[in-house]
Amino acid sequence: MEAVHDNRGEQTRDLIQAKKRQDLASSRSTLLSIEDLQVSFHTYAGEVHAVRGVSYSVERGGSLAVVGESGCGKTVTAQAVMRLTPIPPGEIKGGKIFFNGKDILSLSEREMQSVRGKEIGMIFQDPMTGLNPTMTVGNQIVEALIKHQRLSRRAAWEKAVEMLNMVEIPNPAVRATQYPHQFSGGMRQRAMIAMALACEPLLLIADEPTTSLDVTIQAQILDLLKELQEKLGMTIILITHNLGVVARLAKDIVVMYAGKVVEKGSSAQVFYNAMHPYTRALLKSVPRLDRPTRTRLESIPGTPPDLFVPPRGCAFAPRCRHTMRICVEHDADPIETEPGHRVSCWLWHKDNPHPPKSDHTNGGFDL
Amino acid sequence: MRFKKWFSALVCGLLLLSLVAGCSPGQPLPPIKFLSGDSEVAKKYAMGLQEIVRKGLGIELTLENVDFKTRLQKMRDGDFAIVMAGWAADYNDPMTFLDMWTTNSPYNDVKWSNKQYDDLIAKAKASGDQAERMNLMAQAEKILLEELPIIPIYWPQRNYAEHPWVKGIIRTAIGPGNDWKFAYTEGRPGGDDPQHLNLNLGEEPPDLQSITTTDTVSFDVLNACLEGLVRLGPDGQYKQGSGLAESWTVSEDGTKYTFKLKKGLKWSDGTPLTAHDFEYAWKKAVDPRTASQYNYMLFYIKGAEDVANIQLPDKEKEPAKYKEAEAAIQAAMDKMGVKAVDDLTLEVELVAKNNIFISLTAFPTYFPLNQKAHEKWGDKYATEKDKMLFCGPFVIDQWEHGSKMVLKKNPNYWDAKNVKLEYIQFDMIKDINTPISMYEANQLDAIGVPGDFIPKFQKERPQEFHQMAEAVAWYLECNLNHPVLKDPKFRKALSMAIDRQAYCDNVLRNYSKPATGLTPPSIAGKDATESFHDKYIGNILPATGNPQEAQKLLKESLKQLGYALPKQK
Amino acid sequence: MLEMNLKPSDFEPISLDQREGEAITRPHISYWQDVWMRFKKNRLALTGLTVLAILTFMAIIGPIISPWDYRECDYNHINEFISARHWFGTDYLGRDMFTRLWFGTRISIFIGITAALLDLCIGVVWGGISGYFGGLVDDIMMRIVDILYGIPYLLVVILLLVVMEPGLWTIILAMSLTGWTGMARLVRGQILQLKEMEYVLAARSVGASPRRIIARHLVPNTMGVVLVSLTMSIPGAIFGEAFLSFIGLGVPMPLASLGTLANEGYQVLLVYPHNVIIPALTIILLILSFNFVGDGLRDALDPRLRQ
Amino acid sequence: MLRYILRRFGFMVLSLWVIVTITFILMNVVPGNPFSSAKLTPQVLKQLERKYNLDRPKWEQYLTYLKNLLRFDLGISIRERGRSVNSIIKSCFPVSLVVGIEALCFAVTTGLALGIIAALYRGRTIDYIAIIIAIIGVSVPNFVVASTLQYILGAKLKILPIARWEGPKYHILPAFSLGLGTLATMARMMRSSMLEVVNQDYIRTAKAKGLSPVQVTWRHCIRNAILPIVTILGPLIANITTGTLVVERMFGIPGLGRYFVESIYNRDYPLIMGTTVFYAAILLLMTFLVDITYAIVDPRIRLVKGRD
Repeated sequence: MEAVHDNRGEQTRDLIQAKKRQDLASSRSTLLSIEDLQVSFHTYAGEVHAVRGVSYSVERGGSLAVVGESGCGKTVTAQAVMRLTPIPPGEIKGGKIFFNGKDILSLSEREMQSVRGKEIGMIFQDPMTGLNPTMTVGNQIVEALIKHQRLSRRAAWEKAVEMLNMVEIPNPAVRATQYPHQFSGGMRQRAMIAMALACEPLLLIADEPTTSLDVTIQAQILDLLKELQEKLGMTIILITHNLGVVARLAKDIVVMYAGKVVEKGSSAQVFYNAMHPYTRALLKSVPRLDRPTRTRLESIPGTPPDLFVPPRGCAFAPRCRHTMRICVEHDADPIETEPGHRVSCWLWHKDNPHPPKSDHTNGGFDL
Repeated sequence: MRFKKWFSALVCGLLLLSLVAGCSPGQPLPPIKFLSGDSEVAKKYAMGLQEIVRKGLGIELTLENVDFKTRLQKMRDGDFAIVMAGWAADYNDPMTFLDMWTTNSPYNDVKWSNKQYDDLIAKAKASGDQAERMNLMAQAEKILLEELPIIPIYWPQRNYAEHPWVKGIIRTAIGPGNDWKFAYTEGRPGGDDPQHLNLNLGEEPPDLQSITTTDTVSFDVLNACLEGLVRLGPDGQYKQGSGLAESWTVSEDGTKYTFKLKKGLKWSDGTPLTAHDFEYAWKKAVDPRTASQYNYMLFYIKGAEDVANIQLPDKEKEPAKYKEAEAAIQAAMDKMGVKAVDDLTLEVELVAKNNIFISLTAFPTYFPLNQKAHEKWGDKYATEKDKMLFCGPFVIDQWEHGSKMVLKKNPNYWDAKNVKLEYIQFDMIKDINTPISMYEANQLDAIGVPGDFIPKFQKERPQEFHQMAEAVAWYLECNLNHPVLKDPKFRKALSMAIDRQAYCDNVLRNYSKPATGLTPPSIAGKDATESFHDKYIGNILPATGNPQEAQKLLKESLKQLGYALPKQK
Repeated sequence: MLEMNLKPSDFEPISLDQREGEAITRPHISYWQDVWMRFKKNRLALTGLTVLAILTFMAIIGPIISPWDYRECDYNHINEFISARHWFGTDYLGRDMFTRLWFGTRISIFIGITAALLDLCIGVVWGGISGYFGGLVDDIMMRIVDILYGIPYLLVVILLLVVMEPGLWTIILAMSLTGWTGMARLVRGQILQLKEMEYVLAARSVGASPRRIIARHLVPNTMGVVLVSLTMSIPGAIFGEAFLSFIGLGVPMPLASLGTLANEGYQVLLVYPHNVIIPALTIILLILSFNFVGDGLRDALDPRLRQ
Repeated sequence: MLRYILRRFGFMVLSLWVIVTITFILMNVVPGNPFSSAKLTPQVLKQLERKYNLDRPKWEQYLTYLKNLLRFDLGISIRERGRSVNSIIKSCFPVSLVVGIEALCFAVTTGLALGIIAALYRGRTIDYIAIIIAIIGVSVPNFVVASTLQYILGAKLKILPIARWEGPKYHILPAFSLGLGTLATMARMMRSSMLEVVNQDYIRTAKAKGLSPVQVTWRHCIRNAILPIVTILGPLIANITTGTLVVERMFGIPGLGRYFVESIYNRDYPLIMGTTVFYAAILLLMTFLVDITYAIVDPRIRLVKGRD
């Protein structure tokens, strides 16, 4: 992957200078922090509590992966950050979201518009339907530029072509005049990325960007994201259910289950010293190259709970091998087992008479 | 699913309805198909009659509504049992109603043939003495009313409304309905100056070429912008000098007329109007190439029918034969009994003495036609206002097809000084309600009043509402080939069962008179002062119907024919 | 961390059987129940349905409970206003408007639904085939649709009325003969879009026959559009019949549909307005409710809108 | 693209020819002939048929008609003697066209606006109001609307003229009553297609770009939602611009609408053929134009059609 087209060298250099200037202005601090976010949806059958008190934060320039099975509320949280949750039927029941010093939830719709696209960019899962079929790709990028950066049409078009070039789309000038259905899946995702990064946002939320792409394209997209993140010093939140993707990109990891954060910490901590049984089970269910091929893959029995009736105790209790009485009674609050590594599980509670020993052997995972 | 249950209930409800026809022992009565028009009014009248017959005789007439063209076609082909038909007089004489039912008349759809009737009509046509003609025709009509091949039902009235400031419109029962020559307005809100009228023609005049036109709308317009030898005066008389002819003399045997035209007559474009224009017009009218549907009006003139009967071969297929036919036509025309001796005198020779001929010359088919202009525009003659010449009180000033027509006073008219109106504006609105609203908003000066609106006008505007007898008779034609209708007794029963007065009052509701004979009372007898019907026929058919008699006759007739008596409804 | 005094017993492992987690927490509802529930939520659609039910009910029992027969002429009560004797007054021949109105509603509903259903069947099949196969087949079929669409609908009606005995079925046949083209064009457009979707490719890859794909996959997904146009073709059929009666070719005498009643009433609008207002109101109510129900069904049946 | 246009044009001519043939056959099967008037003798009937060469064998009439058609000569009307069908159409069509276009502009603009508003504010009161207005438009027969308006505005309040066809003031009522029905169809179709587009992913992307709701609606929603509307516009325009009998008869407008009906009544063969061919030509032209605009508006279709 290292073969880099050298003609990109100069453009990215001046991009970097621009980024550097911005960095100096604000000190290294938390860019985004979500505190006890609660989101629920009103359906004909009643209220579904999709997010039940999620809190996590991202450092400026950092890269955070939010991992969890589908339906655990990771996308709903991301949408809440961008205030894209469809209200009705959705409703933000509680909690706070601070981004770059602003309380997102209290912003007016007009103020939010100047945040979306300009300060936070977002790319979505299905590139096939993510682009407007009746507009050229170039125009769809130019649109955001004109809105946020007041560029003239010609300047915006040049910037759009430049962005397409930056995401490694071949002969971008021609491609910009084409329509989405003339692009392959991978290229459309690159176009989406170009669109999201057009106004050089501070934060990029990638909601399962590679899920619907085949593996080879997946790798290219991740490398591209990684490269852009390092070059532009941009903060990335990567939402995925594929641990392989996480390992490649994220510095920190948040594991979510049934609308709650069960474990968060640096990728090294979580990969090598996974504490929450669910995280451990997740890690075990990933095929490993360095293991004998005959070992059976472990799967987690059962299915995530229906958040229509949120369980009283820990949501993972029914599927956990170490379920204890307390697990069914109350849900565990986050316990900090090592600096920066928190887990919400009674196993690690100080009063637990026989705490599990953190063995690196089976939980370990090389980066 | 609930939907299915409701759907099946609906379907069986409908089937039940269609099995309603009662039947009784003995051979069932064959269906009697009652053909009638499909306009709103015609449907209403037909259904009313159907109900009366159902109540009176218990016989179910199966109604079939078809449009005008199809109905006439079916009448010609005899594809009907009973049909409601009407006839408007062409001239002010009972003959126009009676000669239709002679054995070989083209209009005898019922195929009725009565030797005695034919002889009486033939004698009446040939005789010159008015009194004798009246007696012969009276006997003929009495035979018809006895045998009843056609059952007269009613004589319609013309109902119209006129604003009080509208004066001087002559309305006649025969030929052109309205004559605006002497019309004027007095006391119109908003001032009478300039003198004008706003009227509604109701539809676009289809054909303004006088020798071929057949409908009343065109008659009215032509009567305003052209003129015949004679014009009907306000008093209903055809006086010497009322038209383009200054005077005329008649030979003793009453077959030769010599008309003297007024001096200095001019067409609207200034070219002089001469007797040649009349000769050309009358010959063109019977010319087979013109194929005018009203050419029979001229058959009273000697040699006219021979011209009309010349067969025209196909022009492309046999050009030689076509040339021959044209020569034959020209020869026949020269022999025809109409000759322009000089610019001002016109000699006419009739087949037989006929004292109604003078009134015929006021009919549009007899209007003059300028040869040069007619040949210049050919088929396009009278399709646009600048493709025709006028010699009447008005000229067509504007003609927007299907929308508006404006007639302006004709300066070249010989009697221009007596014409008071500057212009007449015609709308062509077919809708029933719109003209009435316009009349109430004073946007129209006079309108025809449809039957249902009569009570409204009588209540709200009694002094503006007027009625006038029409020279029209409506009757039921019975197809004599029909197994049941061929029996005169059955026809008499049918006639007896119909309460004509109730039909006029309750169904027609337009003040039509019940027909107690065929020829309407508005047709003149010996002379214009007396009515043929009142003097010679009287009330032969029962105005109010006679149910018991009808039942008796029905029983006898059906027993004779071997049919079962229908169940009493 | 709230300070709870935790007993060692709290920490004893217990094994929960798996099924408890699997407990179905939401009441199971069938597809149609779901549709009905969402339909019920739409107030407008519900009122539409109730009005429709009332009208149909009255259409069935109306003529039965009325003392008058729909063709009986009560001569000395012509064009009478609403009175005890005639609940909805009488028409220009003295026939009882109440009976004729419900009799007419029965006929109009019957015409509306049958014509619309005929349009639906032919249109969907024709549109489905033409949309699915595309290429030359599509072109030919669509040209036939254009041709049928081009023939003046009136000429066909007059011909049918002449060739066949004038009657209810003639009118329904005439209307649906030229009516289904609109539906066919709509369904084809819809299927052209759906054909590109993955699930059709999936079905084809599993070896489903074209007939099965059209019937099972494509047509159900056009349900939304088909329903919308169905709710429009029913009023269309009713209006079609009304137009025919306006020019005198409507339901044959002495039967009467709402169209003929409104038209007869219109002739005396300025004099006896009740003769046109009552049938016109019924037509409006009938078609309003058909449309509301249609809209409600469209929203209820649209899978994408399901929560 | 040109190949596609030519192919469509070829089909159009073919369809027109088939329509002419079918109408010719239909017309000759319908009984009754143009000349049957009460006072017609068979002998004159024969001469009249000669004059309009109706006595020729059917196929010969058909061929002569086709020959004339190629020269755009639609023959001479029988009922309105001497006036050629071309002149009738030339004088009446512009009137129907004017009323039709006015009705269409009014209906399309208001209809689409209603549809969009109803879709964007789905479920809320505005949605209900918009739907109710739209549905009333469809449900009320236009002769009821026309006569009530005519009665109130024309006869009673005398603000607008009752009938006639002179200045622009006379266009208002006819155009409105003609347009009401179309307005409703437009609103309903637009609402249903807007609802489908609003849930698409690219709308969420557009929002994620920080575009204002107006921009999202205008540049993304409407552009995609308008496509199905274009397909029904074709036949709609053809129907409206060729005039409708009801409105024309009520307001006394010299449009083309009534000739469609009356020509069949009067069995005026040349006029029937003329009006049918004219209507079919306009209809096919409209469908042809619609397909072209569809390809322009929706790039996906254009590319596909271009290739095959």
